[in-house]
Amino acid sequence: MRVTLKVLRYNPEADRAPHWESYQLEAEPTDRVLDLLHNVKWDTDGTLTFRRSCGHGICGSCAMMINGVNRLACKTLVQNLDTDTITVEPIRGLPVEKDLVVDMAPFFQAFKAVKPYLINDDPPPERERLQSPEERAVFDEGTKCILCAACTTSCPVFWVNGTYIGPSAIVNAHRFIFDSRDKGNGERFKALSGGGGIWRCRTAYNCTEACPRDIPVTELIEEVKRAIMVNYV
Amino acid sequence: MYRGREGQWAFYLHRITGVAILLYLLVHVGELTAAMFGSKYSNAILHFFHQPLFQLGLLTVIGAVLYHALNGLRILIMDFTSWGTRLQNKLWYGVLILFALLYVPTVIKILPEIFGGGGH
Amino acid sequence: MAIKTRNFNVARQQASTNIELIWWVFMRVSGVLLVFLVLGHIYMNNILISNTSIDFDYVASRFSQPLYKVYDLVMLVLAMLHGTNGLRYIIDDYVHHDGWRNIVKYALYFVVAVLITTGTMLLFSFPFNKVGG
Amino acid sequence: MAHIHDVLIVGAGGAGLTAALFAAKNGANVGVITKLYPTRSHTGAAQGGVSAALGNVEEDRWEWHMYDTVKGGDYLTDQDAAEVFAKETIEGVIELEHMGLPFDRLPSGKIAQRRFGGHTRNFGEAPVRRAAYAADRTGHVILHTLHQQAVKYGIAFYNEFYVLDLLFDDDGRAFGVLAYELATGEVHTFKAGAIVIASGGYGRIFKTTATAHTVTGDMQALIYNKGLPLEDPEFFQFHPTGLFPLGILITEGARGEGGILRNADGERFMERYAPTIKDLAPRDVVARSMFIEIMEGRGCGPNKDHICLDLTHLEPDVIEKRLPDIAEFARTYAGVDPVKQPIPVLYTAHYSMGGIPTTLWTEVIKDENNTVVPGLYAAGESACVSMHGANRLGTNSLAELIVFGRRAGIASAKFAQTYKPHPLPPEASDPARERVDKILSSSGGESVSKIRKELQESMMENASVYRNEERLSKQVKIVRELQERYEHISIQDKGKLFNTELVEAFELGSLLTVAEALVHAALNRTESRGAHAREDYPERDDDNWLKHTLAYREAPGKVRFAYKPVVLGRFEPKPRTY
Ligand SMILES: Cc1cc2nc3c(=O)[nH]c(=O)nc-3n(C[C@H](O)[C@H](O)[C@H](O)COP(=O)(O)OP(=O)(O)OC[C@H]3O[C@@H](n4cnc5c(N)ncnc54)[C@H](O)[C@@H]3O)c2cc1C
Ligand code: HEM
Ligand code: SF4
Ligand code: F3S
Ligand code: FES
Repeated sequence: MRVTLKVLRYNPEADRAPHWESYQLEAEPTDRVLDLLHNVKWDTDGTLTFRRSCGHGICGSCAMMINGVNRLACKTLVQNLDTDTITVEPIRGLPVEKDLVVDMAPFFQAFKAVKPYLINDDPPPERERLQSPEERAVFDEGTKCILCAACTTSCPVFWVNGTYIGPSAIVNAHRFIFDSRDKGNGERFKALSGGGGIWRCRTAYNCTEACPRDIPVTELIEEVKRAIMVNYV
Repeated sequence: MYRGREGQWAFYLHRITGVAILLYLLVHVGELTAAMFGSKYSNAILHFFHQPLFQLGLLTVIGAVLYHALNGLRILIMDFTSWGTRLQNKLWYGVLILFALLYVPTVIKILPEIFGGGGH
Repeated sequence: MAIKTRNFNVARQQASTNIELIWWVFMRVSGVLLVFLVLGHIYMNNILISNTSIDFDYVASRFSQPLYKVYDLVMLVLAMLHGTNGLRYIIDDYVHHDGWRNIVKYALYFVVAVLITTGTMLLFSFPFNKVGG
Repeated sequence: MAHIHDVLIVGAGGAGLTAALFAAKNGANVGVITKLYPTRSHTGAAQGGVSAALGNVEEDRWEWHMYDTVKGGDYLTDQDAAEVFAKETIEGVIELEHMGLPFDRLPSGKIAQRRFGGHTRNFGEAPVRRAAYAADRTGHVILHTLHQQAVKYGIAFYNEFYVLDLLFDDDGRAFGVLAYELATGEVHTFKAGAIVIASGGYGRIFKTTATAHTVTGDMQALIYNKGLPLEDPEFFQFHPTGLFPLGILITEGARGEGGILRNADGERFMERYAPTIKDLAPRDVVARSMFIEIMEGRGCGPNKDHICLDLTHLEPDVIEKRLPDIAEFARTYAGVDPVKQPIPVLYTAHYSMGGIPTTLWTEVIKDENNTVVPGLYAAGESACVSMHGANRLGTNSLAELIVFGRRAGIASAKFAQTYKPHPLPPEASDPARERVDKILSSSGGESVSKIRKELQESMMENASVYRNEERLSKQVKIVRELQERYEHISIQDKGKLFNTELVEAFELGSLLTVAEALVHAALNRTESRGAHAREDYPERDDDNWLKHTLAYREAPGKVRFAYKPVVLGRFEPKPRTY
């Protein structure tokens, strides 16, 4: 089938402002949007710039706004879009560096702020720490996160307020808060509860809709809110 | 415009209605405070706001309160139950239906009064 | 949309207490109460009677009853605080310039403080027959 | 710009991050250079599990694991490496758990383990449960757990920096790295007491591959271009079950959980090829069996061009809970629901057994006498210790990352203590700048993507699962021609900021270089062993070929070979049947 690929392009070395560029392509319904971007880059316009690596939704490189919704370009097939006009824009709320590439530094800064690592200073046992399958299941969802930023950059609060820590960081905090082996909740709650923290979430659910790993992001956020609340009252 | 779904629109509406109600409230309190200066001033101001245009505005604010209140309850369910987040879009449709059920009769009651000339 | 990225660390420096949690809980508690108070208020003043029939005498008779005094006072304070905090969130979101944000916020707090004060005075200075009219 | 660290690590996959952590724990000031953000590294795509004889489900011993590794590698495995590996991976996996890795659990609370190809109990008797796992995202959780630890230890990262050159002093000691920063287009100079290469494999030389677009063997190419050898580059593993036709991996864990390979007649054909362990035979065996089935006209589908992986007899719950991601891949990319229909699969380029030769302590060596290149270390898929021999067993790679990544961290930190900063002349970064400028200013008209496509297609045709002299000789010529054309590439993006077209051009250079080593070595090795299967030499030839290849680049297109004896020991080479 014939498709029109419209890309919001911006090259700080040449352009004053972002502008749309259209490409006509021949595509299979089963082609990924990433394939289309590659086709343009490899056959027509080598300057088209985007991030990608794994090509099958596991490395988290290729989050972009496709037909108005955040998705992974490598996990979105042409046939999923039900239209032959495909628009691609960079994810929102982070500074655009070039075309579809944004500066991820603020995103990872928020991630680091929640102390996203196991905190447990007890000397570890000789063998593994024990954990029942039930205890393991409680925090399973958060372990799927690939740090693609699709959620955070779909959040209407984050778009307008860069101080909001964002859903991704909260998901990664959840992963440890609910891990039976972890003892760092005091520190994490402090990071989450301050200004720009979790209380900025207005339950808009864009994050949940956007997550390519089908993590119930808002549900996890709400669980963390309740955990913090219960902890302090 | 980001093509968000129910949750996004519920949020935007909640935010807009919240601001609208607050702005109204500020005016409303001011309007009543005039009573402190006696019936003359008070009645003048109250009657000023009885003009159809303001009454239509009031009707809209009532709608805003209704939506904000019902959706506020939806938010509470999501915040304090384990199942609320999973049903959030259904809950929102519930909010809209309840809103319609309550607001339509309200409009039917009030709209004629605005133009039919009520007490004055 | 032009977006100026501020970052999370900036925000953390601005507040590191649990005040945000407290406000969050307050929004919910006040919300539940306001459902009854505000919807009840609307029912009484807009449905049972016509709003256009409200005049000084109606207001005066209402405010002279102690029960309404309490009802209206609670509603006034809760709605003001709830609404103000809500608007604070919104100002934080949309007003990015540090200086302006504070100016707007404090202007809001000032207006609200004045209105809560005058509103309270209004409720407790009844009957106002003394003040002319 | 110049940066100084005690230990500098190239690559932030499982091997690089482990090395970084252990170097830091051993007191070194560590810097990590990576062309991707760490969590984008290819380790995150690994699915099925990480091997360790924990014995959590049933009895298991490191000796059995060592035996399987040696036999799986068709006896080309160095047995001292296999021993170190089988012992230390137990500790390594426990350590990962202590770092917080979310393994799946047994009801007892211990780490759960599953079956995997080639892993057996009591020296080949029957499959054993040895692969520790987290559903089918084991690599993902390993990568993320290590990344989390790196955040905790505050390790310095240079993300999206592409390494262009290594610097050696007059004594041949490695002491610096030149890297191109994508965001700015600047060349940075790094000085270090020790350098660890952990840059992953080069699956992208083939058309159908389970590996990421960025898996391009850059550092292997760099080393080889510097006149240092690559070990055993002819051994490249094809994984039997890539989702057809894309090549996305369907983990062997699917068969570990009970999945069955069937041909067009619905026959479980692996019973014929490996009567004892059937579908759980090592990958080289399964891939070749599939190839034969298809050649003999028993392939599935209208074109009889693939095989079916049948999971439909498994409990839907097993599929959804233990193999959720591959179920999703099948649904998303092939439109097949594995609960109800078999998954179409075909072999897919997966893993390079060969690489930069090292000692047991990951020191890079430059000849058959194990002469060490001071200051230079390598670990992970880019290295060759050689513990995988001629064919790697599933789950042994993730385990290798933690065992040898850790050794690299410890050894490099220790070595770096002897380091005195070299004064670096400003022109030190010239070679890298020249590489950048050459491509930016060239107007030769050859296209990077066309050359890459031709390389990948021809490698697939001539140097993949089955090889013979005719096709390999042809491929030697093709690679040489493509290399010549590569000299005349030009690119459209001449900018400095985020020039990904330029990076793709560098990467193509790497692919062409490693492909050269691979095809020459494959042509040279006149036997069949492990993943290297020659139609014209179908037998293993221990008399002449029980030795490692060291391939040196004399000049473009001209390769010299030296040989290194295989370290034997506990297990005598025997015919390999399953
Ligand atoms: C789909 C798939 C599934 C797999 N499943 C399993 C499994 O279940 N069990 C198992 O044991 N093994 C598995 N493997 C194999 C295993 O995942 C890999 O061999 C292993 O992850 C390689 O790790 P690494 O650290 O060596 O390299 P990688 O994880 O590939 O990391 C390479 C790093 O080097 C950096 N780099 C590369 N070149 C440059 C350069 N020029 N400049 C700067 N930085 C550079 C990259 O940015 C990256 O950070 C699988 C492999 C694939 C492809
Ligand atoms: C009638 C009952 C009411 C209920 C149940 C209610 C409930 C809520 C809740 C739960 C929130 C928090 C939203 C969130 O955190 O996502 C909220 C926000 C808000 N409310 Fe109310 N509220 C009510 C009445 C009012 C009134 C009377 C006003 C105005 C004076 C008001 C103004 C606001 C504002 C401005 C916000 C902020 C919205 C935002 O940040 O997006 N609300 N309300
Ligand atoms: S929660 Fe989902 S959308 Fe957000 S970063 Fe993680 S994987 Fe991406
Ligand atoms: S979209 Fe944003 S507001 Fe909350 S539910 Fe998700 S973080
Ligand atoms: S390329 Fe890895 S997630 Fe899309």
